[in-house]
Amino acid sequence: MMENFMRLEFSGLSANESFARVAVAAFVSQLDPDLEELTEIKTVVSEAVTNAIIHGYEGQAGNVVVICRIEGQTVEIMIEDQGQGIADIEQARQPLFTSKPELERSGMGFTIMENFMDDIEIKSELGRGTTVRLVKTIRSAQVLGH
Amino acid sequence: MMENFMRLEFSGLSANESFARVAVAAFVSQLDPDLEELTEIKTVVSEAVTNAIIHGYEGQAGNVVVICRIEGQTVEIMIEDQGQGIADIEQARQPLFTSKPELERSGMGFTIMENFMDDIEIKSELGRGTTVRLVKTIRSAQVLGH
Amino acid sequence: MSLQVETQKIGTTLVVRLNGELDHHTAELVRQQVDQELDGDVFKNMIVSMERLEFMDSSGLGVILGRYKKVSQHGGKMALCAVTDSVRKIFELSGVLKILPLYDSEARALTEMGEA
Amino acid sequence: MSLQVETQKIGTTLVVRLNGELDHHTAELVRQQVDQELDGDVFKNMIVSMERLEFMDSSGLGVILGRYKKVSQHGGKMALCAVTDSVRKIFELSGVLKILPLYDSEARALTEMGEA
Ligand SMILES: Nc1ncnc2c1ncn2[C@@H]1O[C@H](COP(=O)(O)OP(=O)(O)O)[C@@H](O)[C@H]1O
Ligand SMILES: Nc1ncnc2c1ncn2[C@@H]1O[C@H](COP(=O)(O)OP(=O)(O)O)[C@@H](O)[C@H]1O
Repeated sequence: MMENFMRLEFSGLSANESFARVAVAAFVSQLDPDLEELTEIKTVVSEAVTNAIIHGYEGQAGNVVVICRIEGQTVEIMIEDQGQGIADIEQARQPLFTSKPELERSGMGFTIMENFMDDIEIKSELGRGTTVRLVKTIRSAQVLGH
Repeated sequence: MMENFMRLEFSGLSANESFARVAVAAFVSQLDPDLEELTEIKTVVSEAVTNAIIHGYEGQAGNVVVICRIEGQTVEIMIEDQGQGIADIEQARQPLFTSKPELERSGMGFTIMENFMDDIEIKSELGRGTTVRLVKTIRSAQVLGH
Repeated sequence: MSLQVETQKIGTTLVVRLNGELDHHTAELVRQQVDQELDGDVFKNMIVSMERLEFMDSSGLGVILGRYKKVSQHGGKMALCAVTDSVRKIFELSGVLKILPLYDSEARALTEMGEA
Repeated sequence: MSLQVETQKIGTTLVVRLNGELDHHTAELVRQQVDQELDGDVFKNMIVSMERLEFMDSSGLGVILGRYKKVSQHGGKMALCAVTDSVRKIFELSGVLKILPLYDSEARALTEMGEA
């Protein structure tokens, strides 16, 4: 069974959103995901990292951490910030809910994460930060019997 | 002036050599390097990460750390392991010197790093590990006046 | 930059072609370039063509909905065309396809807008 | 896997075509597959064709030099062909081009080996 680990920490700059997607996709590619699975993973990483930058740090300096663990065909991705935190997680998860409509946020970030991954867990503490844990089992390689 | 930072830590598995190259290349791509510069950076990351895995950890478990800092058009890359360390750095830097000829190592890793980067610094302590610091200024974007 | 934004005026319709990756970082580009066109000229309708859009997340959705508000405030219509499967999924999840028509091609969208 | 290794027997020459990325991780593949051919059959010469090799580092150099030793121990010749600029630079730095001829194309290498 394959086991692998990586931890990525970077400045909370919007230029790093694409970098984070590419890095996670390169790490996960050892599980032979198909293009759809890979795009889904890139999308959710983009959502959570963007949230850390916009909502967590609100334009202030701060680092974002992305941790990936592979066990067998399953990848666990954690995205962490030490920013504002979320007051009401229930509300934040509602489709179309956003606290920053003035920034033209769509409020669909968490809904996309829920839909594209098998599992999502959100931990947050006001003033201390937020951790989003996402889990997905890559099925394409299994079908091919790798 | 652009400033950016990332720190990547991962299991010292050979499958992560290509992951490390891709991640660093994605990070550096914000400086608009040309294809040659990007290939040179990928190559030196591959050399240093492979050395950490083969010579540093010698097949034992251990994490490799890659730190990148961008300042203006210059990128600084540090590759660290907490493995064996190098007894004689002078000797290790000689072209074609390798301590593992039985593994068909070519002994060209450090020579390639020296040639592809502007600057190289090696720090090592026996039994504690090795840090290779590589620096390169990306010139292509400057020429175009970005 | 990882996104190119191309705009073309066809009759009273502004065609916006997106090439590359649309996320929070590049959304600003779309906002600026499209709003400059919308504010400077009297367009009625808008078509967003995504044939060469390789990646889009919910920040892309936000910037497109923002333009939709502007266009509809002035009584115009907006349409999307030529999206990839993963981008379509994001539009579907958000319910956007209930208010914005999606066409297979730019030509088809132009016809439907009455520009061809 | 990020490297494909294709082998073909042409006369007494083994042609090895590398497609993808050759590093420490994938070098093992080349070693196994080529040695299996070399040990199982009586080849005299070997051509390594790198037209579709997108990446190579010094681990790739090591595995190629290792095959060169095997081939020359049996009195055979070895040649490289169709390398990209960055791969050529690595061969140049190592001085390998003083002992291994480099040809533009596989066809040319085959002619020089006396196989065409
Ligand atoms: N990392 C975070 N730190 C603080 N608040 C967050 C974070 N992530 C999400 N939120 C809150 O949850 C809300 C919903 O997030 P999301 O569904 O991604 O939509 P959007 O980013 O478009 O607002 C955000 O508007 C914000 O209030
Ligand atoms: N991270 C490291 N830890 C311990 N020893 C190292 C490390 N990197 C390099 N060395 C030593 O330096 C030598 C030369 O390295 P290099 O030029 O990359 O050639 P090669 O990897 O082919 O042996 C190695 O053979 C090894 O003895």
